[in-house]
Formats: sequence, C-alpha cells, structure tokens
Amino acid sequence: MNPTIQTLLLIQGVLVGLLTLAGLLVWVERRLLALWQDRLGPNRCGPGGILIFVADGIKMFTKEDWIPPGSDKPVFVMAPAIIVVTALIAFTIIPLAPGVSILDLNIGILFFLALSSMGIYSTVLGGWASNNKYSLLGGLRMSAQMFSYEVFMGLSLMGVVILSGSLNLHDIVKAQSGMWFVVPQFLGFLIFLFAGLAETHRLPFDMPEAESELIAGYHTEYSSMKFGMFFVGEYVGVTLISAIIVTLFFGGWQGPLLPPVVWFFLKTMCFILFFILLRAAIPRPRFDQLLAWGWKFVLPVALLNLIATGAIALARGN
Amino acid sequence: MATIHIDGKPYEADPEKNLLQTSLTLGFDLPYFCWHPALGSVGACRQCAVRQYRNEEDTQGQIVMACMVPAADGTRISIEDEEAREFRRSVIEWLMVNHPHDCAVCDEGGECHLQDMTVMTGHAYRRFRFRKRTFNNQYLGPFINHEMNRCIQCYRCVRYYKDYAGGRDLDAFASHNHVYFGRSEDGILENEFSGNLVEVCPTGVFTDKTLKTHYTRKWDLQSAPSVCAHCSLGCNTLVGTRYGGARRILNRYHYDINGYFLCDRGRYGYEFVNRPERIRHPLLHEGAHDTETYSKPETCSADVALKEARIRLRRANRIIGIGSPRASLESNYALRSLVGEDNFFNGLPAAESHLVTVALEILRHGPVRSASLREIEEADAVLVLGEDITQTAPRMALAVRQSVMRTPRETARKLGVPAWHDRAIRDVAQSDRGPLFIAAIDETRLDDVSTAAITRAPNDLARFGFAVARALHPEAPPVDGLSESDTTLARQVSDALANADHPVIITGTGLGNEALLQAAANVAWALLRCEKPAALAFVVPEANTFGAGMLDGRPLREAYDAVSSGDADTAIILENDLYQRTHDVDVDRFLGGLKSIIALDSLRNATTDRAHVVLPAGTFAESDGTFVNNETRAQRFFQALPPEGDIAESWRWLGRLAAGSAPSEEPAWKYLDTIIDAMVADYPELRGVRDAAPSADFRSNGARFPRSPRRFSGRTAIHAQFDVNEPSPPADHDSPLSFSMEGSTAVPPASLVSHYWSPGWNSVQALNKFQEEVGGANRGGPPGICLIQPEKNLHPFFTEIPATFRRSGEKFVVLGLPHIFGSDELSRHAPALAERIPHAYVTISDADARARGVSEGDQLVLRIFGREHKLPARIRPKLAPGILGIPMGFPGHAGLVFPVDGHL
Amino acid sequence: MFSMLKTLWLVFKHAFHKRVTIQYPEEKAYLAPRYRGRIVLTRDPDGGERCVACYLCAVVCPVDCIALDSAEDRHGRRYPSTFRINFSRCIYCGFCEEACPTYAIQLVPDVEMAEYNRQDMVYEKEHLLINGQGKYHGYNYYKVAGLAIGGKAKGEAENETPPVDPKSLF
Amino acid sequence: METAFYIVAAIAVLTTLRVVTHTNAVHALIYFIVSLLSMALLFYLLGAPFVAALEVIIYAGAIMVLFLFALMMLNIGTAQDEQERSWTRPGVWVGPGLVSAVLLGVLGWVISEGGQVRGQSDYVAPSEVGVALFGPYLVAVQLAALLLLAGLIGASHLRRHERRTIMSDEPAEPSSDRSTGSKTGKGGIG
Repeated sequence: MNPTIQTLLLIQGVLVGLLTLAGLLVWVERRLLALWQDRLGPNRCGPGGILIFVADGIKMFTKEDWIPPGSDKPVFVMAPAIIVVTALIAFTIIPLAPGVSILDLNIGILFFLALSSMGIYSTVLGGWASNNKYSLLGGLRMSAQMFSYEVFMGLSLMGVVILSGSLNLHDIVKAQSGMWFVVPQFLGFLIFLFAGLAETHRLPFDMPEAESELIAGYHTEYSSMKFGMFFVGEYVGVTLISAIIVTLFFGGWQGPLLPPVVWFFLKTMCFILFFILLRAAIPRPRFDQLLAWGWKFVLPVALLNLIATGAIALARGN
Repeated sequence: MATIHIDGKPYEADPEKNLLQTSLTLGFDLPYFCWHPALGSVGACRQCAVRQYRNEEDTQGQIVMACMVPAADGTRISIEDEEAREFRRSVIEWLMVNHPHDCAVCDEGGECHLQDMTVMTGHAYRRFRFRKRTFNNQYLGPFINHEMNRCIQCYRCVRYYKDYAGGRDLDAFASHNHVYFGRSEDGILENEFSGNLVEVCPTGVFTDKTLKTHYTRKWDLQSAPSVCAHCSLGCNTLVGTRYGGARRILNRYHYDINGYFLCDRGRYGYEFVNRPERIRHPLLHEGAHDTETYSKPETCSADVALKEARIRLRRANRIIGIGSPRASLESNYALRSLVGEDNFFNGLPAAESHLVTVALEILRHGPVRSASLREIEEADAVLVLGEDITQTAPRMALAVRQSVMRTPRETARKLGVPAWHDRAIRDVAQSDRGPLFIAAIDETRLDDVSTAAITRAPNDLARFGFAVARALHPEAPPVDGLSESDTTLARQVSDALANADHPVIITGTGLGNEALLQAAANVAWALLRCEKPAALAFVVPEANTFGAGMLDGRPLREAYDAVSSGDADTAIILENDLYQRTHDVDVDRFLGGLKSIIALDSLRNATTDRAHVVLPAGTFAESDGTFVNNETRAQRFFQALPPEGDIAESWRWLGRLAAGSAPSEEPAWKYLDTIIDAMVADYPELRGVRDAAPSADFRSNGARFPRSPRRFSGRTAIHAQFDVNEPSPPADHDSPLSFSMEGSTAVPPASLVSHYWSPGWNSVQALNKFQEEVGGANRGGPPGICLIQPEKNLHPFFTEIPATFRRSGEKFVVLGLPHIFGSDELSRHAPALAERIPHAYVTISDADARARGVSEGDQLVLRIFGREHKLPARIRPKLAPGILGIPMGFPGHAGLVFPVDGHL
Repeated sequence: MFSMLKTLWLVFKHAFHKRVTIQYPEEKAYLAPRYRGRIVLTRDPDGGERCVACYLCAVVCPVDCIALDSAEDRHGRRYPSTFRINFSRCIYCGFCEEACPTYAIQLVPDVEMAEYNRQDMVYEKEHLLINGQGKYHGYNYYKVAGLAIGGKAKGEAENETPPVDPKSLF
Repeated sequence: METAFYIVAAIAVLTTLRVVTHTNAVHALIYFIVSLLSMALLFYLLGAPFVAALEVIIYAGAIMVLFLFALMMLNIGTAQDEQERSWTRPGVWVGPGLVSAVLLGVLGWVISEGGQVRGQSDYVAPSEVGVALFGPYLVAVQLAALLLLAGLIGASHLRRHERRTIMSDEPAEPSSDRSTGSKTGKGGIG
C-alpha cells in the first residue's frame, strides 16, 4: 500500500477511534462514578445506557449557541478549538504498536510537552474572552496551575530520557523491553501523574472550573458545541496523558500473547479508569495548597530524581 | 414643652396632650382602643394602662389610664411595668372572651387594630372555653356591613357617628355584656359620613360593603396616593387596586384638608372605575351624525384611532378644544396647547365660568385667605352664605360641624379641662355651641348645630350678606329695604363674626349667583378692615374647576357660537359630557354643526356616543395628574392601576395626537414632569404645581417607593393563566412610585404615601407613624401647594347689590338642588352609591303648594324651555315662594343651567 | 498520602456494594401519608368548599405562587371565585397548609406532576378541588366561626349562646 | 521546503507587525504566540527541531502564559485602549520606520553580497545543543542566567516595596462620608 494512503488511513483510524473513545468515556465515567457511589448511573439510553453519548452529542449540537455580549468574540470562538486541536495533534506521536504511529518524531517527548503547553491557551483565553469574573478567575487559575506544573512535568520525564537516551517515543518503548521504567523511575512516574492531572485539570485538580467556587470557571459562558469541544478536549486529554504514561513508564505496546495494539489499549484504559477513580475518591484541594504542594514539594523531588538518575547513569558510564 | 419620664428616661412632651398620645408620638407601642386623635379620650376601654409614680422616690405608683392623664411636666410613668402589662393583657383577654373565631372570613383581618393590640399585649392563647354571646346583625345600607359579634365595646362608633358627625340613627343599646351598637331597627345609615365607621371601628364590626363584593386583603392592595375626584375639596385618598380594578378607597391623612375622615361619596364613589360602561379601547364612529340613529361604535387599535383622528384634524378648518373641570390640569393644558389659546374653551357654561372667574379674582386680588378645612374646623364663627355644603362639599360640612365645638372647648379650657378630654368637654358644653350662621334657600343638614339659619331666595341671601358686611364696616355699601328681622339678624351675625378670633365665611357657586360671592367677599373684607384674620372658603362644583378656570379658557357658549358662525368644524372634547353642562338642544346643534368630533373620556356618555373618534381616558385611578381644589391647592394624584390596554391619561393621548402622523415622531410631552414643566413655563401662576409632589426622579436611598405592600401575594400566579412566564412589572416614568413591592422602606413624603403600615401596626392606626406627632401634621408637611396667595392691599368693596327677589307672574325660578349622591357625574355610576340616589322630585314652597292645591308626592308638570318634566312634589315649609328646586344633574334634566325660569 | 490511598481503596470497594437507586417509573418509592406533594383543596363533611378565600395561604407563600379572588354566595358564605396555583413555582414547603385556618388547602403525597409544557403546571380551582376531606376529617370551619351563613344562623355554631335581644335590659 | 520557509517567514513578519500595531493587549499577545510558533517552525525547517521544541515550550508556552497572566490581572479598560490608540498615531511610526528601512537595506545588501539561507536542514541533535551551550557559550549562558536572576530579585524587591507603601497609605479610619439616608425619627419605621 502506498505509504501516504497508509498514513492517511492511520490518521483516520486514530481520529475516529479517539473521538469515539472520548464519547464513550462520557458514559464510562458516569457509570463508574455511579458504581463507586452505589448508584446505577445512566442506564436508559441504549443497552446499559451506552447511547447516552449520542444523546449528549445531539443535545450539544442542537442547543442554542450563545456568545455573550461583551465577550471578545474571535478569541471566545477560537478558545475551545485550541484544546481539541492540540490534544489531537499530540496523539500523532503516540506509538500504538511497533513502528505504528502517525509521526515518528525524534523529539517526540518535547513535541508532546510543547503541545500540552499550547493547550493551556484554550482555557486561559476562553476564561478571559468570556468577560465574566468567574471565567477570568478560572483562566487565571489555569495559567498559574499550568505554569507551576509544566516545569516539573518536563523534569519528571528527563529521567526516562536519560535512561533511554532518546527523545523518540518508539526508542523509549523499545528501551523498556527489559524492565518498565516505572520501576527505576517510580518518583518520576508519580510526579508525571500529578502534573498530568494538573495539565488536564481533571479532578481533584480542577480548580479552573471548580463548580462550588467559580460556577464553572472558564467555561461558564460556553454553551452548545463550544462547550462540547471543551468537554471532548478534556476526555482526549485524559486519554493522551494515559497513553503517554503507558508509553513512558509502562512499556507501551509491549506485552505477551496479545497483539501490541491491544496491550496498549488495555494499559491506557487502566489509567483512564484510575483517573476516574481519583475523581470519585479524592476531594479538591485549595488552590494555594495546590501551588504550594507543586513548588515546595514536587519540584525539589523532581530535581532530586533528575540528579540521582543522572548520577546513576553517569556512574554506570552510559 | 414639658419633660416627662417614661421607664426612667426623660422625654420632651407637649403638656397640652395626654400621656397616650405623647407615648405614641415618642414611638412607644402602647395599646389603645377607645381613644382616637380626632375624637379625644373617654377612658372607656381600659387598655392603655400604665403605672404612674408621684415622684422620683415613689416606687409603689398606681395604675392609670394613659389617655386620661395629661403629659404634665415631671410626670413619671412606666409602660414596661410588669403589673401594667399584666393589666393590659388581662383587659384584652376579657375583650376577646366573646370575640368570635372568624378572622379568616373577617374583612378587617390583616388590618385589624384588635389583632395588632392582641399581638402587642401578648395575648396569644384563648383560655375561655365557655359559650360565646352572639348578636344578630342589622342591614345598614349599601355602604356598611354590620357584624356585631366582633364588637369590643370601645364606643368609638357612636362617639364618632353621633358626637363628631352629628348622626342620629346609631346608638348603643342594652347593658352589661349585651351592649349593642346599631340602629333601633334595620335601615340605611342616614349620615353622609357613615363610611368612616369602617376606619374608626378598631375591629370588624363595621366593614366596607363595597370592598366585600370584591374582597381583597390589605396586604394585597396595590395602592397609590390619590385625590378625590368627586368634589372640589380635594380630599386625599388611597386607592386600593387588585386584578386590574379599584377595590376600595381609604382616607389618606391630610392635616389641612380631610384629616381622618372622608365623606361617603368620596369613599364609595370609586366603583365607576370598574363599570362595564368604561371605555377601554378607542372607538371609531363612522357617520355618527349623518344618520339620526347612531351607528354602533367599533373598537379599534390605538394606532388606527390616532391615524383617523390626525386625518380629521388635518382636514379641519378650525379646531376647537373643550376642556373640562373634571380633567386634570395637565390634560386641560395639553388640549390648550394642542388647539391654541384662541381655540381653547374651559368646558363650563357661561354663567358658571363667570362665577369661577369672579371667585378666582376675589382670591387673586383681595387680601383674604382661602380657608382650608383645618381652619374651618378651628374657626370660632362661621357664616355659610347660600351654599348647601353638605351636598356640594360634604367634608366641609363635617369641618363646620366641628367648628361649633370650638367655643365650648374654650369655655372648658378656662375651667381647666384639657382639649383632649372629650367626655368632660361635652359635659361642660351641654348644648352650648359656637356661632354658626347658615343662610340658604332651604333647610340644610347643618341646621341642627347652627345658631341661626335663614332661608331666602338667592338674591335675598346675597342682600343679607351685603347687610352683614355693612354692619361690620361703614364703608361697605348699604342695603336698602331690608326687613327688620333681617337687619337684626345681620347685626347679630356681624357681632359674632367681629367677636371671633378666626371667622370663616363660606359660599359657593351652587346657586349660580354672582352677588353671593361678592357679598361673601365684602363680609370677609369688612372683617379684615376690622383687623380680624377672616378667611373665605369658596365651594366650586368639581375637582378641578379652579384649575380649569386658571387656564383662562372661554366658556362653552363661545364655542357654540364659533360653530354656528360656520368658522370651526372640528372639536376635541376632553372628559366632558356636554349634555351634563348645557341644554341638550344647544349641544345637539353644536355637535351637529361639527364635521369631526374627537372625544376623550373614561365612561360612555351622550357626548362620546356622538363622537367620531373616542379615545379611552384614564380615570383618577389610572392617571397621573394634578387637581386644583377649592382653596387653589394643587395636589397630585398618581396611578394606582397600571392602565389596561389602550387606556391612557388624556394628556398622553393629546401629546400623541399632537405628535403628527409619523410613528417615530415623539409626542410633545412624554412624561408627566415634561408637561408640568411646559405648563409652568406658560403659566407662572401655576408654578407651585411642580412642587405639589416630588418629581419622577425623586428617590429615597436610591430606590422608588413601592405601590404594593411588602407582603403583596400571588406575584407568580396572578398572571399565570395567560402566561406562566411572569411579566416584568410595568415601568413608571411619571412618578417616584413603582408597581412593585420592592423599594424604599422609609416614610415617604406625604404626597407619596401609598399605604399605612408599620411593624406591629397593620391597621389604619399605623398612620400614627406617618405624622410629625400623633394627630398632628403629616411628616414632611401636608401635600400640595396653594397656587394663589392673597395680595396685601385692600380691595374696594363690591357695590352692586341685587334687587330683592320678586316673582313675576306665574313664572317660577327653578334652582338646582345639589345631591351628595347623584349630582356628581362620575360617582353616580358606582352601584353602591346609586342605591342612595333619591328619585328626582321638585320642591315647592308651602305657600305655592297651598295656592295650587298641591300635596306631598303629587306629580307636577314643570315646563322649562318648552319641555315638560313630570316630577313628584316635595313641599318645603321654609322655601321662599316663587322658587322651585329640582335635583342637579339627574337624568332627564341633566343639562339645565340653573337658575332657569319654569312654569308649572 | 496514605489516607488518600485508603480513600481510593474504600471508594473502589463500593463498586461491589448494593445499589441504592430505585428505578423510578417501574419501581415506586414509599411516600409517607403526610408527604408534601401536590396541593389540593378539600371539602367539609357537608360537601361544601372548605376554602373561605381568606388569602392567608397566598400571603404566607414564600414564592407567591398562589393567587385567588374571593366571592360571596347568596347566603353570605365566602368562597374563592378563582384559585390558582402555579406549580412551576411551588416549592412544596407546606406553609399554605399550616396557615390555612379551615384545613382547606392540603398537600397530598402525589409527586408525579411533571409536564412537558410549563403552562400546564398552572392549576386552576377546578383542578385543585377534590371531593373529600383530605387528611382532616370532620372539621367544618363555619361550625366554629361566629358568622351567619346559609343554613346556620347566629348563635348556632359550637359554643355559642342564642343571639341577645338588644332591646331588653337584662 | 523553500515555499514552506517563505510562507512561515511571511506569517512571522505579519504577526509580529500585528503585535506592535494591535491596540488590544491580549490580541497582540496571541499574535505574539503565533509569531513565536512560526519562529519555532523556522527553526525546525532550518534543521534545529530541538531548539524549535524549546522555543515552543519555553517562549510560546511558559513565558507567554505568564504574560497573559499578568495582563489578565491588570484591569485594562477602554481608557487604556484610547491611550494605546494615541500612542500609535501615524507620527509615531516615522522613527521606527526609518530604522527598519535601514535594516532592510542592510539585509538586502548582505543577501546580494552572497549571504544565503540554508535550504536543506542538517539535523542538530539535542546533545549538540547542550554541548554548544555548556561548551563555547558557557560564559554567555551564565551571564544570561545572572541577568535573569537580577531581574527576578528586582521584581521581588519592587513588589515588596509596593506592598509597604500600600499599607502605609491606608487611611486610618473608614470614610465617614455616608450616603445621606432617610431620617428615621423617633418611633419611625425606618
């Protein structure tokens, strides 16, 4: 097959797969939350309520698309697009199976970091453009939160880079054939987990939207599909972070018996479920606690981890 | 000023007042029933008990009734004293023993003084488990509902009705716990002021019967301050509305005018607002006068009506505007500026217009003040010249009735009886009454308290007035040929007036006699020349007669002439039924001569039936505007109802009419304040109108004053049958009031008070909190501004004394007899009031009746202008021979301008 | 940190607990007899309307969702000529029931009042009035109130003496 | 690749122009981000993917977010817009325009003299960048770090100073100028 067509098909597959997954995650999350709260959750629409995401989609497409007067219109419209676009683009570098990824980039990790830092603009600008004080506060929180956690998100990954000696994700996965990096880089994994949560502003780190304080934060004024894009962007983001964790720390597609893609999918799903469990169980910290925790605890630990890893690597003499 | 100590704290007090009044003024919540600021104290209910101490050392003290103890310097009392409280609580428990469990179906519920006092004293549970005493109720006429079970024997009703209002048919019967307040048998309460029993009774024995037919609790009545539209006195009222209709009228305290009381016409005449004959939509009347049988008018939208009216105005050769004494000052002014000065007519027949001008000129150029009702109440000598004020200005009659107590009160004061001690004063006074002289064509309802009452023909009444003036001052013109007895009486009157400190002369336009006004002016001027601060009170027929007069319109006659000369072909008729003003032949000729008639009115009448375009005008309840009362006091009335559908104030319609055809074109005046500004700019004399009430941008703490009481209910359901989404309340750009329950909770300026309520005081007695001192002036001063202030320089006496009345042959002079119920054009439509309208009749003197063999009740045929009126005869012994009287404004002879000549 | 892990574990364990959800339209929850649901207007034991249009329910309603207008029949008995409750505003607080001096207005355990059209939530008197006494049996307001109405003259209510003749002295 | 380069370069120039000319600070910043992104693309096209990624992460990501953060904290209203507009009147452009024209001339001269853009990229590995920074350019890097540190301390100092002045300027008592409420006299229902 023509490699171009092959790539296009892959793109198509990833795109459709991801968006379907994001939709399904809506249902999965609700059912799981209900499960952990002794409820039933959505169970009316389709078998086991699975078609709820179709209903949600229809609802979102048909709702009134409201742009508040006084908002910064172009920025307001642009903001939700950014989060979906960046999250989707970041997926191009995820190795789904040996040699199978849309882009085989030699600076894969950096590419991911760059795009995740771009994704922040969505919430920050959305919050600003709404011309609403709660939204603005949400946007401000997002920028502060992101700025804090992105620093050690990068640092936490450097341990993996040192161990694998490459920024290429395929190489990193291959480097884990002996042992998953989660073992030597357990600290790095934990830090990345925190940072990933903060970056995707998932609970318990969802301060930018904190319903109890900011109504809905940056997306207070959003409705219809613009809100839907924030919604989809969040689930794609969760999937992305899970996929990256699997790739960097849990051996990516590697696994016995089953085909690599299945292994990759199963591992990713595990982390997605873990994220949902976190949401069900952990309360939201205060915003200043979050920042203090980041700067005063996680950053030093990340630096220590980096230094230790570098020292060990040097001591082993590359 | 005295210092009194209440619960150990010193307070400034007026020693002329009693302790109860003082405590209430100071803001203490002291319960009371039998005391009323206008009725004084009798100490009957034992409710206002406090402990009084002799001096600082006295710890024992004694329980006294606060209403019976003066607030003398150094008085020490305790309101909070445990025993006094227990006393008050047990008194109310006894009062409640026989009080039925029917608050839920009692019209007083929610505004009941008894409820308030029960809560205030803390009597929360009834321990009485025995059988309750009951009474049968009486039918008391269409105004008052009687429910005797609820009575707590405070005696306020009989004290008001008999002692204050001079009624004879309500009394206390039986004894001990059977005391019964009512008539000796079922029947209509005769007194013209019976309606005040509703407010005087502290509980639900006497309730408003018209309210009962469309009952609404006080907390649900959206109210606005208004001015009574039914006579020239301008009594202040509160109009309560609900569900788009007026539901009742309550007295709005005005220190200088109505005080605590209204007449029954003012209180019950409001129901015309809700009548089916109301014009609620514009009407188009094609070919109204092409065919003799009038086509049925068709309702149309406001735009269509305005378009049609504008087309007609554009086609017109000359447009004349006919104003009205019952329309507001603003509406008359709007019409005047729409048609121009030369084309504006004040809507009054020539004779009346002339009388109004004469009265205004006397006030403008004479040095004599116009007396307020408060001044009349406090006058110590009153001369009523020619006017039957009980019928034309009823509330003034009540004031005159109080004035006769002024001299006995003075006697009592010299004996050391304080002014509030009602029982003692009446004991001192016995049948002693101050000087009150009534000169009228027939007996009047005030004769029972008068010193002397004479009945003469109108000219002779004027002559009598001139004679009094002459007796007072030698410069006044002499009256020749007066009878001996009249000369003696004139001397007696002049002595009484000259000896008084505050003499008041009352006259009016009711008899259509210019000389009467001049005679009254002469008496007043003569008194002023004797250094007496005499005041003059004119009574004019309608709410805004003086206002219409002050806009210098010309009389109706000239409008008729303008049409008959072929000059004018289009007329705008403002709230004026010409068939009530002038003879129908004239009106027919006038209306027939017009190409286009545009009428604005609130009720359908003979004139609107002939108009090509009828625009629905708001009544007093739906309008903002200003009336000028009989003392030239400009007072503002406000919308109590947001106008429904197309109804709007006349001045608003006229503004739209003036705006031209383009829909974008703004009316000349959009808001009340803009038209008032325009009017004041045109008429410097009306300057005071602007200050009669605060302008629309007035705010208290940044908020408007709410029209609805704070506990207004049903907001989210009241319109829900039309649309479940609640409409926003109507905006009001014309006044500082809002159609809502939200707004300032401060006490508003008196002209903006829309309901009386204060925490713990749900009844009308909450009024105490709206006065500078209880029973005193309104907080922030009484509303309204007197437009005409007297000049200092003395005016020369009028010298034209009319000839004495001589009957010429078989001709009779027919006079109009005003009726409190029936003569007023609007209130006649109120169903309750209509029940009280007598059948038309003709009065004839004893001598004439005997000469013609007429006996009481015989059908007489009276020919006036060649038309025959068949009326039953009433023989009046005191009426002058040669004079007949027929009731004014009654159907069948509505348009007659009195006096007229008639033949039997 | 440990507590968070414990929390995670505890929450996870809930996945195996019994569900508390009741599948509503198929299964119905138990509602106590005094549950505050739909509002009805009841009748007295004689079949007459209990409501005397005293407006107390309207004034006590915190959301102002009750509007009524009173009228009187030929015999002086007062009743509401219209009685409207906007159930789309009602918060089922039961204040109206507490305020009612005649036990006329009562809340019954009926909660199935959802409508597709909000306008259908506006109930008029004919929708509210039932042919029964509701929760309070045997009570008849006019039997204890002093007012004379058709069928009951003065002095015929409970605990009342016959009317006094005011023309006698004792 | 040539076409891509020129397109990206054009975007970079245009967006940078908009950064300077735009009166809305946030919009200008967004243009700045786009400009930085196109710079990163230029780096990539020129064979320095590592630098490109760093450009995006550090400049477009972190620093610009900080800028945005600061801007959003400022209450920029229409008054500032007006001020901005007055600053960007045509007359203001003369000086910068002249300087830019000179620069353009120099650029043209350099290109015509044989200076050339490298069309085809050579891959520059991350390690090479690291080695370059910590080798020949060590002093420059340290100096830059010092400069940044100085800036950091300076900002911190200014902030402290500001806070102290704010505290000392605070009035001792709340303003006694209350709005004139309605007079609630004795026993009134204020």
